[in-house]
Order: sequence, then structure tokens, then C-alpha cells
Amino acid sequence: MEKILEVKDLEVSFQTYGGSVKAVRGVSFDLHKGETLAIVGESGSGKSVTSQTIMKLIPMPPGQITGGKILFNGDDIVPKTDKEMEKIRGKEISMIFQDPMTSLNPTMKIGYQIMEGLIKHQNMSKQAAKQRAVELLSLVGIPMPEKRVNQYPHEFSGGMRQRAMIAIALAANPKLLIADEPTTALDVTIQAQILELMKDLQSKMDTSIIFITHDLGVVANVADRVAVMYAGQIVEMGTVDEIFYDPRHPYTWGLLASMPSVDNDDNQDLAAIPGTPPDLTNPPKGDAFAARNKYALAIDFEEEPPMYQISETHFAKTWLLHPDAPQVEPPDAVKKRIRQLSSTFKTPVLVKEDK
Amino acid sequence: MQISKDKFQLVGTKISEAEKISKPSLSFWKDVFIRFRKNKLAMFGLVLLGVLIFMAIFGPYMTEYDYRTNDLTNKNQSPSSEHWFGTDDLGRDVFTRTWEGARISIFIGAAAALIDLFIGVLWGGISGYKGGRTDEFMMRFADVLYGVPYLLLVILLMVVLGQGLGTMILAMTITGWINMARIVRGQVLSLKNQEYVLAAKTLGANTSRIMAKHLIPNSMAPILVTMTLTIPSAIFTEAFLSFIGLGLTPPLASWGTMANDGLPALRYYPWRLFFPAIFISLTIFAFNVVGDGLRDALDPRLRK
Amino acid sequence: MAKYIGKRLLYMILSLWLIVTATFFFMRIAPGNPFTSEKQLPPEIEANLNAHYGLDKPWYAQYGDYLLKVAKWDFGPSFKYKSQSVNDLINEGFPVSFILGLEAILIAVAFGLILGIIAALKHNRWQDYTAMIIAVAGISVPSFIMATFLQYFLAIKLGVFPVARFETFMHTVLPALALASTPMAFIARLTRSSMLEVMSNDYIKTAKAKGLSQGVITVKHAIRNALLPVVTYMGPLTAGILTGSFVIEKIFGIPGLGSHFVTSITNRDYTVIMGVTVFYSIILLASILLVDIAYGIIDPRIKLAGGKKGE
Amino acid sequence: ACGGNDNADSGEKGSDSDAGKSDVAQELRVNINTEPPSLHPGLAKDSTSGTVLRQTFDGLTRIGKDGKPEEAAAENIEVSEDQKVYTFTIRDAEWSNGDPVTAHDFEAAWKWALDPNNQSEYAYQLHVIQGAEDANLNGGSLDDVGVVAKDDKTLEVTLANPTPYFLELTAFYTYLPFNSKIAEANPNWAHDAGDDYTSNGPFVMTEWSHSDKIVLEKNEKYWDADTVKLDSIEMIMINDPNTELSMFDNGELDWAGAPTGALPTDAMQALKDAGTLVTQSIAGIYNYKFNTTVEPTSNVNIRKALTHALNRQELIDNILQGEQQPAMGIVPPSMFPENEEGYFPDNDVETAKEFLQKGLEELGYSDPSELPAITLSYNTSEAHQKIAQAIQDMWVQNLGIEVTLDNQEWAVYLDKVHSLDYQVARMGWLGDYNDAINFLDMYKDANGGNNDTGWEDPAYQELLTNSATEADPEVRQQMLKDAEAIFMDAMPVAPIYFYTNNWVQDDNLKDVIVSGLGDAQFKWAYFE
Amino acid sequence: MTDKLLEIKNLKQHFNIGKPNMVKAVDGVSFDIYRGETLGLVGESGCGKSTTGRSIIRLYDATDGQVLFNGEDVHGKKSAKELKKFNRKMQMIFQDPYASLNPRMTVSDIIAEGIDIHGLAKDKKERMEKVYALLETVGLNKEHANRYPHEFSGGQRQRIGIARALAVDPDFIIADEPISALDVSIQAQVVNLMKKLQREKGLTYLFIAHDLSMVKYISDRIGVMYFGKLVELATADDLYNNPMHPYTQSLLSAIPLPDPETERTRKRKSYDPKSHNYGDNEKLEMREIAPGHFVYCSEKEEKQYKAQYIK
Ligand SMILES: Nc1ncnc2c1ncn2[C@@H]1O[C@H](COP(=O)(O)OP(=O)(O)OP(=O)(O)O)[C@@H](O)[C@H]1O
Ligand SMILES: Nc1ncnc2c1ncn2[C@@H]1O[C@H](COP(=O)(O)OP(=O)(O)OP(=O)(O)O)[C@@H](O)[C@H]1O
Ligand SMILES: [Mg+2]
Ligand SMILES: [Mg+2]
Repeated sequence: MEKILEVKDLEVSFQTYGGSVKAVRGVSFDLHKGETLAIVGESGSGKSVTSQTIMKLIPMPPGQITGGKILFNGDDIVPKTDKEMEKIRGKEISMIFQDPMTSLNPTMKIGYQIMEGLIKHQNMSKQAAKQRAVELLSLVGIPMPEKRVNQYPHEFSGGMRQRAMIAIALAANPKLLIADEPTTALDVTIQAQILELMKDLQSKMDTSIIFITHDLGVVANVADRVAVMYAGQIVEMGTVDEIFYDPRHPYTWGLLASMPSVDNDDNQDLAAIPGTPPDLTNPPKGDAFAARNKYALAIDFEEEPPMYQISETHFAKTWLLHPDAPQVEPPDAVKKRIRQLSSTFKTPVLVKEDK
Repeated sequence: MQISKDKFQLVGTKISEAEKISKPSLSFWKDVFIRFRKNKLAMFGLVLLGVLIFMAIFGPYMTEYDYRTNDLTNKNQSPSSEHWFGTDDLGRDVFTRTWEGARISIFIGAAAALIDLFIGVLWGGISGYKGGRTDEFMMRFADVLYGVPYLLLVILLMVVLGQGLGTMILAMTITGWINMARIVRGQVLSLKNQEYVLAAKTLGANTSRIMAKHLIPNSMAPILVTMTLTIPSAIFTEAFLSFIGLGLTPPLASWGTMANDGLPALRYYPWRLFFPAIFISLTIFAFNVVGDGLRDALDPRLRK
Repeated sequence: MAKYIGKRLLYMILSLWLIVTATFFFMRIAPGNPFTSEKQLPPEIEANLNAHYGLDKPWYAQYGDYLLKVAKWDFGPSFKYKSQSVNDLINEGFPVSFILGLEAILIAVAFGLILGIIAALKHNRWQDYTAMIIAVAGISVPSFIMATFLQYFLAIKLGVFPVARFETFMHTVLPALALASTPMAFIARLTRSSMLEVMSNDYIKTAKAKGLSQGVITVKHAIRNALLPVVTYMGPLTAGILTGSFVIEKIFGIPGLGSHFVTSITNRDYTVIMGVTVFYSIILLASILLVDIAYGIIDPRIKLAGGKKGE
Repeated sequence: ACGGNDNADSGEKGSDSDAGKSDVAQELRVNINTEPPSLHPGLAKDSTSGTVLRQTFDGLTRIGKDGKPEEAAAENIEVSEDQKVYTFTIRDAEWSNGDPVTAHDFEAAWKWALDPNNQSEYAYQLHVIQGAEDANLNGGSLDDVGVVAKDDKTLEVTLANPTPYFLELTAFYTYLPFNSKIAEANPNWAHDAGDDYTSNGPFVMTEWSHSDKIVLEKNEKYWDADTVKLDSIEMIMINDPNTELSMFDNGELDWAGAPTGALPTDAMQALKDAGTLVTQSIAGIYNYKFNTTVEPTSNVNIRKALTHALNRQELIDNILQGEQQPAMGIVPPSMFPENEEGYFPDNDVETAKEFLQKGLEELGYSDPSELPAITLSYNTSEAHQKIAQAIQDMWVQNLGIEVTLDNQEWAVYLDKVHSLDYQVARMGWLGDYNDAINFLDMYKDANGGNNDTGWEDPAYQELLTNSATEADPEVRQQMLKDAEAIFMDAMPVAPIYFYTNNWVQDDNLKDVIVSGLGDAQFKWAYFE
Repeated sequence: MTDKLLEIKNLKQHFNIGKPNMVKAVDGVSFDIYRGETLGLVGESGCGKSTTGRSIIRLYDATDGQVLFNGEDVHGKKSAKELKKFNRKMQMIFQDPYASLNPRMTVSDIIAEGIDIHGLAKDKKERMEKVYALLETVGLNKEHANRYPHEFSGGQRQRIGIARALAVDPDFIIADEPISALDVSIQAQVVNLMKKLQREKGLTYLFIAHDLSMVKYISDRIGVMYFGKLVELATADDLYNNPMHPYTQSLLSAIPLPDPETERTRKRKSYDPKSHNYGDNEKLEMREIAPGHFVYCSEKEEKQYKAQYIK
């Protein structure tokens, strides 16, 4: 399969008066045509920053790409200027932002905000664009779209704004769609509808999608592959089955364990991961997750774990996969899921860093 | 890579570990100060302002002349080692007068700016925030004040209150705050429905708190700009008031009156206009860069 | 909207009435009268004049008469300029001031916005500093000094423009520039600061993500949101500039309306004072109303009714 | 107009009006500062209006090139023995619309001005005529006014008292005629240029664009049209001396400065250095009035001390810079030639100190520093302010007293001065006609309109009263002289300087006549 | 659980009244909230959940209807003091985390705002301690106290909002999608926290969310809204086991499950409001089809639902 995007060792930091925040610390992944990669992870772990960096939309300054490459169709976009990026943004890559209220221009009608991209990249006439905008709004499930195109963002509910954002992103028919928590504010029926819509687009246009979400149910639904991020790094990555049925990283375990399910016991506390995420101005030595990790090893506090490969597609960054590491039992909620997958290697293999 | 086996002991969570890193807490203003200090241009403005104020205090004593004694035979001398900035049409030393004038002009500028700021922000803020009838009443009042001919107001003030610093400041601010009020009101109108204001409301914040903590800080940019613009207009309003007899009585000088007097001499004795004008500009420049620096420092989203 | 405007028009009339009343009484309290002159008139003649102009009537009668006439848009004769009525003065002076003012406003707004935008986009770079210096010059050099400067350098030294008077377009350039310099600077500063604010908002990121160019983003997304303070400032400015400036008209010998605002007061030319005040106030109130309406257009979150939450 | 820059369009105009003349364009451009308040002879009351009217109307007389009144609309004037009855024979002349100019036009115009219903503020200029004051102020009948048109050509004027300067008065604008036919038909005839604005002078007004400019063109119907060489006069209204001078320098004006406009003081030195400044004395005085009803200016010695302590020449040389004459008397030298010298020497600080000492003793002070500060009032104007500052400094330096300045807006100022709410106040006075009484009359009564000092003196009053009926000019002159001496001894005002007019003009412009009263006439003017 | 803390009676909230784009965001909603319970509110996005919440807390003036809090009408006239007391009792967590944080305040000031307003801390030290404790409660650390909202990720911002609401020790919290922007482990932390607070302090919640498994987990009763109306209200278990209204059924059928295999094969039910086929004069209202289980339906449907209801 053709690789549309390769991110190599990406490092991004923000200069603040309190010091430099290392928001992304060496992230590498790639994405194939027509594939959906879900990124999940701790809030604040750098998901949005990573994805915005791909479009070069982090504010610079204070943001800064301190290292790495982003190859889009084989072309590194890190050194590209804003002018050059204009040709890519909104046409090749489009993005759904996380915060729909502030991401929409409060003084511009929703309809026009959707039309803009159409007029610019698809040379549509105003009328055609408007018609398309109405269509898009109804596609994302907004009732009475003819009326809604002429409204302003503050007249929309949270979910409607988010859908407007989705409409803007979809309008472009992009090769790569970055969706940063696109459905958090949507009810499940609309969410399902939106997910269908995205899949539809994907099958028609062979679009690749990076899908950031916290909702593991949604991940299960849409993702081909999943990357789990923690403190600016990808700590585990694999196909959706690998992550859900054979997770290896203790943070991934924590995530899976802390979900309620419909048939959960309401009186029992959810299994949260204790503690707070690390301060990224001053990332801890060793494994960033160590301090909160029930399964932390002594070495976790000293040495950053390397990446281990568990299968052709499955990677995890934890000392637990070291041959010397003790065998540990994942939490019950996770144990229930575990299945033997056919593609798994016999023993995890240390990934050599190509330096 | 060889790692000793005992490193692979299970040790579990160390939550307390994560907490050591917190830094000393800085207050908002300290934060602003730190940001401000890093802005070179703004610091330059501050230093410039300091120099100007220093000269206003000590400048007049740096020469053997005083600001009021005429020397008619030495009138309109161009700058020289005798008279660094030349002399005016009554033979008075322009250097001495410039710094004598600096006292008044800087004081007047700052005082008017502060008073306008105070009244304007209060008036505009309340008007915009309260809205409805209050807004209508307060803004129409401002309109009426603005509509009545200023000169007439000034003449009346002079007749009723007589000449004096108080009258002058009153005359200067009687309508000066209106612009500020309008600007603040406009900002407040667009800010008051922001979610964070609503959030403060649900916390039980009263009007004054919402104004002080939410609306005004977020209107700071235009407020600062308007304020830095009040200063030159105050300096020249003072000159106008002095000219019609409400302000300074000659031979007292201010930059404004000196510029006024020097203006017709532009073609013949340009230094009489040049020196007061250049110092007015420098002062305004200083206030503007300080204002800009402050603005940037007050906006945490802007980072160098 | 119509209801709102209707309500505001009512308020306008109320404000106008207050302005008229205040001015009327202030004017009468002020020492001196239209016939005060260095060579004092024999009291009998003065009494005659007072009787002729109705100044001998009790104040309430005069006030009432005046209100009635204003309502009919008749401001009466000028005391000083015997051959002109106040309406004539306004009818002849206003078009001149209006043309000049319009030019000045266009210059001020166009250049002010451009300077401000450039400064904001190139924040803390040389373009920003250049714009700042131009703006500081514009602010710290008031219009009358600017006028003298322009006249001296461009008209007298270089001879590019005529020195004074109001005849051809070339004659209007210098006064319009002089009038525009301070507002331009002010607009530039306001624009810059609010543009900076706006450019750090997330929706600018969204616009970028659409692949829009910096120019389009600035024009379509940023300016509008940055316009509020500028528009606020434009209200009184418009009224002030369109009705002429005393000093500029004096320096450039322009037969505009502006000089009447000052001379009528020094002449105690009661009817002219009242006439120009009413005229100015109407323009002022109207432009402030326009500003308030513009608020709602620029920022749809601002409710015109100005109050009621959630309506 | 020969500045070269503007010959293009003026050339052709010149040729179609009179092909025979030299090809120099006869177009004069002057500045008259402001809009003339009224161009109705009966309503005019200011010099701007006067300047225009003087060119467009012909009175019975006109001040000639030599400064003396000469026959104008009247071709013959007879004066009765007792100098109270004047009989004017009106010349055959036409109004600009072709109507004949008659004696009735004069009678009508004068009576119109005297009619209390017509708000003529300058009607008192006519009060020398018998019955005029009565009709104007006291409800007397206009029919009793001593002006009678015996027939179309004869105007008989009876005066209340012998008035040696009456013929000069008849050149004054309040005495100008108007076309009574038109005035009857259209009371607003003087509101605009046009068919109804008929005049009988050397020029006619063809355009009056308010607050902007007035255009006069040669009146072909003028009886003395042959003398008039200018084809047109453009009078623009620029109220800024710097602009005026700049326009002159740029060749956009042919004249800058007095009497129609003004020169910036800061330019004086440069203009003098260039040798282009023209200076001419006029009958006017700038003085500081003392309020004689309040301490310390109620004390004559203090007044004298203040008056003597002034260095007028220095003031003139350095501040006014217009070659003004120091005034040590109250009547201009053009009327009292002795006043070139005056009653005391200029800058006599020694004497001033003596007076001060005497004054202080009388007031019970031992030292000048004990004297309460003297307030020197002036009205808003750069020039007054400068003078006040200089004088303040002189008083401070020479006498060691405190002086504070007090600046007031014009109307407020007049109000204060007229109601004696001041200590020392500046005031100027310009003569309306060439007679000393002009400068003395106002101090006759303490509460007379323009006295403002609170001073009066029976001896002074008697001299003035007697002078009014005195037919012998020599005797009358002496009486006035004596009155001035009394005045100067009491010194209710400190004379500072006698006015001059200063201007620059186009080198080729000739024969613009500026009278001793400072009135400009363009009747004879031409470009070489 | 009979003690009613909040009674909402026929609440209506319409926007742009009298204009063509009028929206009936909330159109006659009635329900009660008992002391100490959590009422979950779910529904289609845009159906009026946030608006309901905002009307309850007085951010909007209700178009019609009543909200009684402790028996007192929330929308009635109140003195400043009463209002302040009321505001301490009732708090809100906003849906849009970023917009609800003042960009110019540090996190510590934002969180401490309520503490300052109500004077809940003796001195600076206690205030900061409280702030730190709250930060920790919501899973942030001390280091974050001095940062500004824009420096946080979406989820971090949401937690700041939660900490702010908790700071004043309210009795009742309207939580408008408080956890949707959080990752599951933090969601768990927050939900655990909310539950703990409820246990310890008897807090009452109106919990608006989309994540139905979480809603079910946390809520005692759940209301389902559709197009400005409450269409079903029942205890959490009852609703899950016996969804009556077709919209509720479609919602439940759409819950995504964290299991790739079931997700690949699942069938969803869709809801079409036209399927009811209501006649013109059928009276639609909330009807109790089982004890404590209300459905918005017609009489005909009521019978049908009752029949379908499984014990
Ligand atoms: N402009 C900025 N200045 C300083 N720090 C920043 C800035 N933007 C982001 N960060 C920091 O970078 C880190 C990563 O943030 P990011 O927005 O990528 O998180 P996220 O994974 O998207 O989280 P969430 O799921 O909550 O949205 C956070 O710790 C945040 O505080
Ligand atoms: N200020 C407003 N002006 C006009 N219409 C509004 C306004 N606020 C909300 N609405 C409309 O009211 C309806 C309900 O909005 P609300 O925000 O309550 O929905 P919600 O249920 O919270 O949805 P979501 O789950 O998407 O947040 C929507 O149709 C919205 O467009
Ligand atoms: Mg994010
Ligand atoms: Mg909502």
C-alpha cells in the first residue's frame, strides 16, 4: 500500500516564560492511502499538537519544530513556507479542530465559512458553493440547512458547531483528513451518522484519516490502526485488533480498564489511572509514565524504554517487554479481552534506532 | 546494551514523584512584569520616559537662564553654545523653557490620561455591561455633553470657576473621557456574552468584579491605545486652553504653548517649533512603545 | 431592527433637545452678547437691536420661539453676517467641509487600516516599527501643525500643491491630509492592537487550515473582528471631520462650516451658535447611531436592543 | 499680477476688456481676511466691509490721493457761513444698472440708517446732522433730520454743530448712498451680488461667494471710469497671516498685509531685511487702560510710574517690528504733530521710580514688593500676549513690582473692561475720521460707553463741550490740545504706541492709496 | 429520594423571538431533580440540553415556565445578596472549555475566582492550597497553576472548568458535557470524583452528556430530549432495559462499543419522527407508563407502550 504520510521523529516544543514545553517528543508513524489511524491517549499528550504540526498550524512562535520530518506524498513539509502550505491546506489535507466554538469565526455566517474552501480550491461559483454548503450541512445531520447556512456560530449548539467544522473539512475532499476529536460533542446517533459519512468519503476518495478521539468505542468502529500517546510520545501502536485484544503497554491497559460499560456495576468506582500527567517543560527521566504506573520497574525511573515490536504492525514502548522483565498480570478488565492473535511474534523484538 | 537484572524489579507507582517539580507561584502582575522586561523596545521607551522626566526636573537648572526673563535684544537666536536650543521671540532661553514646559506637559498628559481612563472605563464599562436603559441613558448623556460646543463650555468654566489648575484639568477632562467610554463600551458589548463572563456570573461575580477581572483586562488593547492617544491631545488641549486664557498664564511655558507660539515662526525660526515638537513626539513615542509593551505583556497568548 | 431604530430616533430627538437647551442657556449665561464690540454702542441702539431680534423678550419666550423654529428647520438670521441666514451659512459651508472631510476620512481609514494591519502582521519587525513611527508622528503632530508643515514644504518649498483656498482637487489634498493625519494614526494604532488580538484566535487557524492565503485571511476573517474599536472611534470622528475644522479652514482659507463653530461663539452670534450646534449634533447623533447599528452587523453577538439576555 | 505665474488666463481677459491698453493684466488679487458682515452701507460697521464698499460706492466725497476729501458723487459743495449747512450738487452719474444717481438716494440712505427699525449699528456716525441723534435714539421724527434732497441734484445737509471734519465723514461708508428705487423694491438687495446689488463706485461686485471671495469688476458706468485702470479685483478671505504671506510669495496674491490683511510678526524681520516691507502710520493708538476706581491704579502716581517705566522703542523694535511710533500722548501725530515727541520721554525709568515711590507712600506701602500684584488683562491674541509679557517683564524689572497676566476671551474681556472689572487692560482705538476729538471724546464721561477707566474731570469735560460749538478750527484745535494735557496729567491710560500699517505688495502694482486712517482705495491702482 | 431540590415546570426558551429565524430551543420541558441524585440528560445534539441547563442557572431569562430551586423561583427578582447565595449553591461546568476560560487569567485565578467572590479562604496561602487541592482533584498538577488557558490541551481546559465549579462547594452542579473532551482514564478520575463528592457532600447533578455508558454509570435517572422536548424520563436501568420512545431506542442502539468485532457487525436503529403519524388533535404529553417511567406520547401510544413494557 502506498504511504501518504510518514512522520519521523517529530519533535515540537513551545517557548513559554516558564520554560520550553516539549509537547511532542520524537513521534514516528506512517499512514497509508485509504487507511484510518486513530490516535488515543492522555489529554495533553500531544495529539493535537502532532496533528496540527502536520499542517504546520501550530503558532510559530512560540511553537517550534525542533526536529524530525513530515513526509507528505514523499515531500517534507517541515521546511515549507506558509505560501507553499496554502496549496496543501484545505485541498490535500484538511482538519477538523477540537474546539468548535473558538475555531469558527464568530462574525461570519456558517455557510460562508464552508463555502470559502470550495471557492478557493474547487473554483466553484458562489451559488454552487452555497448549494454545496447546504448539502454538506444536511449531510452532517443539521436540520433545516437552508436556514442554518445563514446563521452565526453562536446560534449553533456545541454539537452543531462541531458538525459545521466537519462540513468545512469534508468540503475539501482531501487526501488526508485530520479529525481532532470530531464527535465529542455529538450524540451517538449523529456520531454514527458522521462516522458513516467519513467512511463513505474514505471509500470513494481513498482518503486517509487521522482520527483523534478519547472514545474507544469510536476507535473500535473506525480505526484500522491505533496509536496510543502519552506525554508527547507514541507508547503503543498497532492494528485495532492488536490494541483492543492484545495490548502490551501498561498505559493502554489503564485506558481500557477505566471505561465503563453499559453493564458495569454503578456502585463500583471506575478504574482510573492515579496521579497526574507529567510536566512537559521538565519531562521526567526514564519512562514518563513510570510514576503513575502500577507496573513500573526500577529501570523505568532511570532509563527511557526502547520500542519493542510485537508483530509486523504492533509496537510498544515499555521495559515490560524486555526479556529480563518480570511477567505481570494486566488488570482484570483487560484480561477479559485478551485473545491470541495469529500475527504475534514469539518474543518481542527490540526496534533498532536508525541513527 | 546490558542492563543489570535487578533494575527489572517491579516497584509500582510513585505518585509523589510527579509533584516535586512545581515552580514558585507568580502573581499575574509579576508575570506581566517579567514579560514586559523582556521587551527591549518597551524598556527603551521606559528609559526614555525616565530621561524626559529627569530632564523635566533638573533641566531648567542646567543653564544660567530662567524661563521668564526677557532679553529682547537677543530674541530669536538660533541654537548655539550660549543658548543650546536658541531663544524665542522675547529672547528667553528655549532650552530652559523646554524643560520647564516638560513639567507641565508631562504632568498634564499623564493626569488627563489617567482621569480619562478612570472615568471612561468606568462609564463605558458600566454602560456596555448593564445595557438596556442604563446604557441608553449613559451614552445619551455622553452624546449631549459631546454635542454642546466645547468652546462655550470652556468659556463658561472660566467665567464661573476662574483660572487655575483645577479648572484647566476639569476643562480638559470634561469631554475627554467620552472617547474612552465609547471604546470601552464597544469592547464590553462584544465581550459580555463570552462564555467566560457567563461562567463568572454563575459563580456569583458582581458587576464590578466582572468588569475588573474579565471585561477590562480583555479590553486592554484598545484602552491602552486610546490612553496613549489621550496624552498628545491633552498636551495640545492645554495649549489651546492656555491660549484662550484658561490654562497657564504666561510667561509659564508648556510644550503645547511653545509649539503654538513657535508654529508661525516655522519659516523663520524653526527651532522654536522644533524643540518642543520633537520632545512631544518623543514623549508620545515613549508612551506608545510602553503601551505596546504593556499590551503585549498583558496578553498571555502572545509570546516572543 | 426597525423598532430599535425608531426607539433610537426618539432618543436622538431627546438628546438633541437637551443639547439645544444646554447650549441655549450656556450661551446666554456667557458674558457678552452679539452686539458687544470694542466701540460700545449707544444703549438706545443696543436696545433697538435687542428688540428687533427678540432678545428683549423673557428667556422662556425666546427659548420657546427658538425650539419652534428649529423644529421647522429655520435657524433664523445671523447676527453678524447680515446678508446670510444661518441656514444659508450651513447650506454653503457644509458641502465644502463635507467634501474635504470625506476625503480625509477615506485617507484616514484606508491608510490607517493598512498601516495597522501591516504592523500587526509583521509584529515586532521593522514594518511594525516603521508603522509605529508614522503613527506616532501622526498622533503627536496635531492637525494644525501638520497643516503648516505640509503647506510649507509641499506648497511653498516644492510647489507641488497650491498654498491655500478651495478650488480644484489639488487644493483639497493638503487640507485633507492634514485633517487625516491624526485619525489615520489613531486608526492605525487601534487596528494594530485589535488585529494582534484577533490573529491569535483559533478561527484564524481554521482559516489557515482551509488553505486561505494570508491576504484573504486578513481581509475576510481578521479585519472585521478587529474593526470594533475603529468603528467606535469613527462615530464622533465622522461628525467632527465632516462638519469641518476651524484651524484647517483658517490655514487653508477654506469656506467651510468649521470656522463658524468657533467664530460664532467668539462673536456671540447666538443664532449661528445654535444652528451649527443643532446641525453638528444631528450628524453626531446619527453617526453614533450608525456605529451602534454597525456593531450589530460587525459582531452578530452584540444585540441591538442592548440589554435583554437571550432574546 | 505680473508674477509671471498666472499670465495665461489673465492675459486674454485683459485683452477683451480693453484692447488698446498695455498687455499687462489689470487684475488685482488681495486678501480681505474675512467675510464682510454686511455690504449694505447702512449696516456696515467694520473695516472689511468698508474696504469693499469703498471700491464699489462713491460717497459725496472720497478721500483723495493726498488724504483730503475731494468731490466724488457731489460735483460741488457749498458751506454756509456758520459751517452748519452744506449744500451738495450731485454729479450726473449712473448706478451700475443705469439708474441716475440722485440726491434722493443719499437722503434715503442716510435716513434709512437713522431709522431705529433698521438696526444700523453705525448710525451714530450720522449724529452730527441736526435731528439725527434724536430720530435715531430718542424717537424723534426722521422728517426732522437735517437732510433734504431739494431736487434730484441738490442735497442740503444741516448739522447740529459746526463740524470741521464733516466732509471727511461724507466719505465714510455710513454716508454712502444706495439706489433707493431698488432698496424700496427689495429690502434684501445687499444680500448677494447680482442685478439688485447696484453701486455707483469705480467697481461693481460681480461675485460674492460667502466666506470665500468677492470679485469686483470695473464699473463702466462710473462717472470717472477713465481713471480706473484695474479690470477686476479679486478679494479672497484668508484669515491666516502666514497663509496670506505664503500666497503672496507664491504669486497668488498681489498684496499681503495691512490694511486689508495682516502680516505675521515673525516675518517682519525677514521682510525688512529683504527691503520689501512698506510701512505707513495710521491714526490709531494701542494703550493700556487703568481702572482708576481700584487700588493701586486709582493712584495717579502709580499710574504714572507704570506709564513711564515702559521702554516703548524696545518693544517696537523687537516685538512689534512694524516701525510703530512710541506713544507718549493720546492723539496720533497725524492730528497733533507735537505728539511725535509726546508729554514725557520714553523709557524714563528714573522718573518712574520716583512716581512709584510717591505713589507707594500715598498708599501706605514702604516698598514696591509690598504692593499687591498688578493684574494685566488682555484678550486672546498672540500679539497682545507677547506685548503683555514684555511689559510685564519691564514692570517687574524696572519697578520691582509683581505683575500677573490675565487672558480673556474677547466678549468676556469686553464685558469685564466695560464694567471696570480689571486693573490694567489693553485696548486699541482706531480713528474713524481725521480729527482729534475721535481720541478724546470717549473719556469725557466716566460712564461714557468707551471710557472704561472710571476717570472724569470737569475741566476736561468743559473743554470738549466748548470745542463742539467752536467754529474757529485754530481755537478748537487748541482746546483739544489743552484737554489732552489734562488727560495726560491724570494718565488714566498708558499710551504705548501709534499704529502703523505694514504690508508687502507686487513691485508693479502702483497707486494703491492707503489713507491716514488706514483705508485702502483701488480706484487709481494699476499694474505697470 | 422524595426531596425535590429542583422543579422545572414547563420551561420554554426561544431565541430570536419575532424573527424569521426564531428557534424554540427548549419548548415546554418539565421535570424534577431530587436532592442527592444525578439526573442524566441525553439527546440529539442541538436539541436544547445546554439551553435547558443555562436557563436553569439563569444565564438566559426563560421565555416561559418556572424553575424552583429549593422551592424558590430562580427567575424571580433577587437581591444581590440572594443572588450570590444562589450562585454558590448552583454551579455549572461549561460545554466549551476554552471559551469559558478568560484568556487573561492564570489558571489559579480562574479556579480561585469563586473562592475570592465568596470569601472562602482566609488568606493567600489557604487560597493557593485550595487551588492546588482542586487541581489535583481534577488531575492537574501544581505547575499548571501559573499557566494560561491557551497553553493547555482541550481536556486540561475542561478540567480547569470543573475545578472552578467545585471551588465553591455547590449543592447542585449542572455539568454540560463535562467529560467529553477528556481521555477515558481522566474521565474515570473525574466521574469517580463526582461520585465521591456526591457521596460525601450530597451533591446533586444535572449531567448532560453523549456518552451513554458513562451517563448510565453515573446517573440515577435519565432524561432523553429531542427537539426541545423531553421525550422519555426514567431510572437509568429502566431506561436501558425498557427504552420506550423510538428515539431512545435509536440512541441506545448507536452506543459505540470498545470492541472492534462487534462494531464491525452491529446494526443500528434509526429514528424518524414522522413514524409516529400523530393526528392533528392528538394530545401529546408526558405520560407515566410505569412507575417513574415517563414517555412523551399520545394516548394511543401510551397503551401500546404499556403493553410492550417488560417488568
Ligand atoms: N501554545 C502553547 N504553549 C504552551 N504549551 C502548549 C501550547 N499548546 C499546547 N501546549 C502543551 O502541549 C501539550 C500537548 O497539547 P495537545 O493540545 O497536543 O494535547 P492533546 O493530546 O490534544 O490533549 P487533549 O486530548 O486534551 O486535546 C500540552 O501539555 C499543552 O499544555
Ligand atoms: N444564542 C442563540 N441564538 C439562537 N439560537 C440558539 C442560541 N443558542 C442556542 N440556539 C439554538 O438552540 C438550539 C439548542 O441549542 P443547545 O445548545 O441547547 O443544544 P444542545 O442540546 O446543548 O446541543 P449539543 O449537544 O450539540 O451541545 C439549537 O438549535 C441552537 O441552534
Ligand atoms: Mg487536543
Ligand atoms: Mg450543548
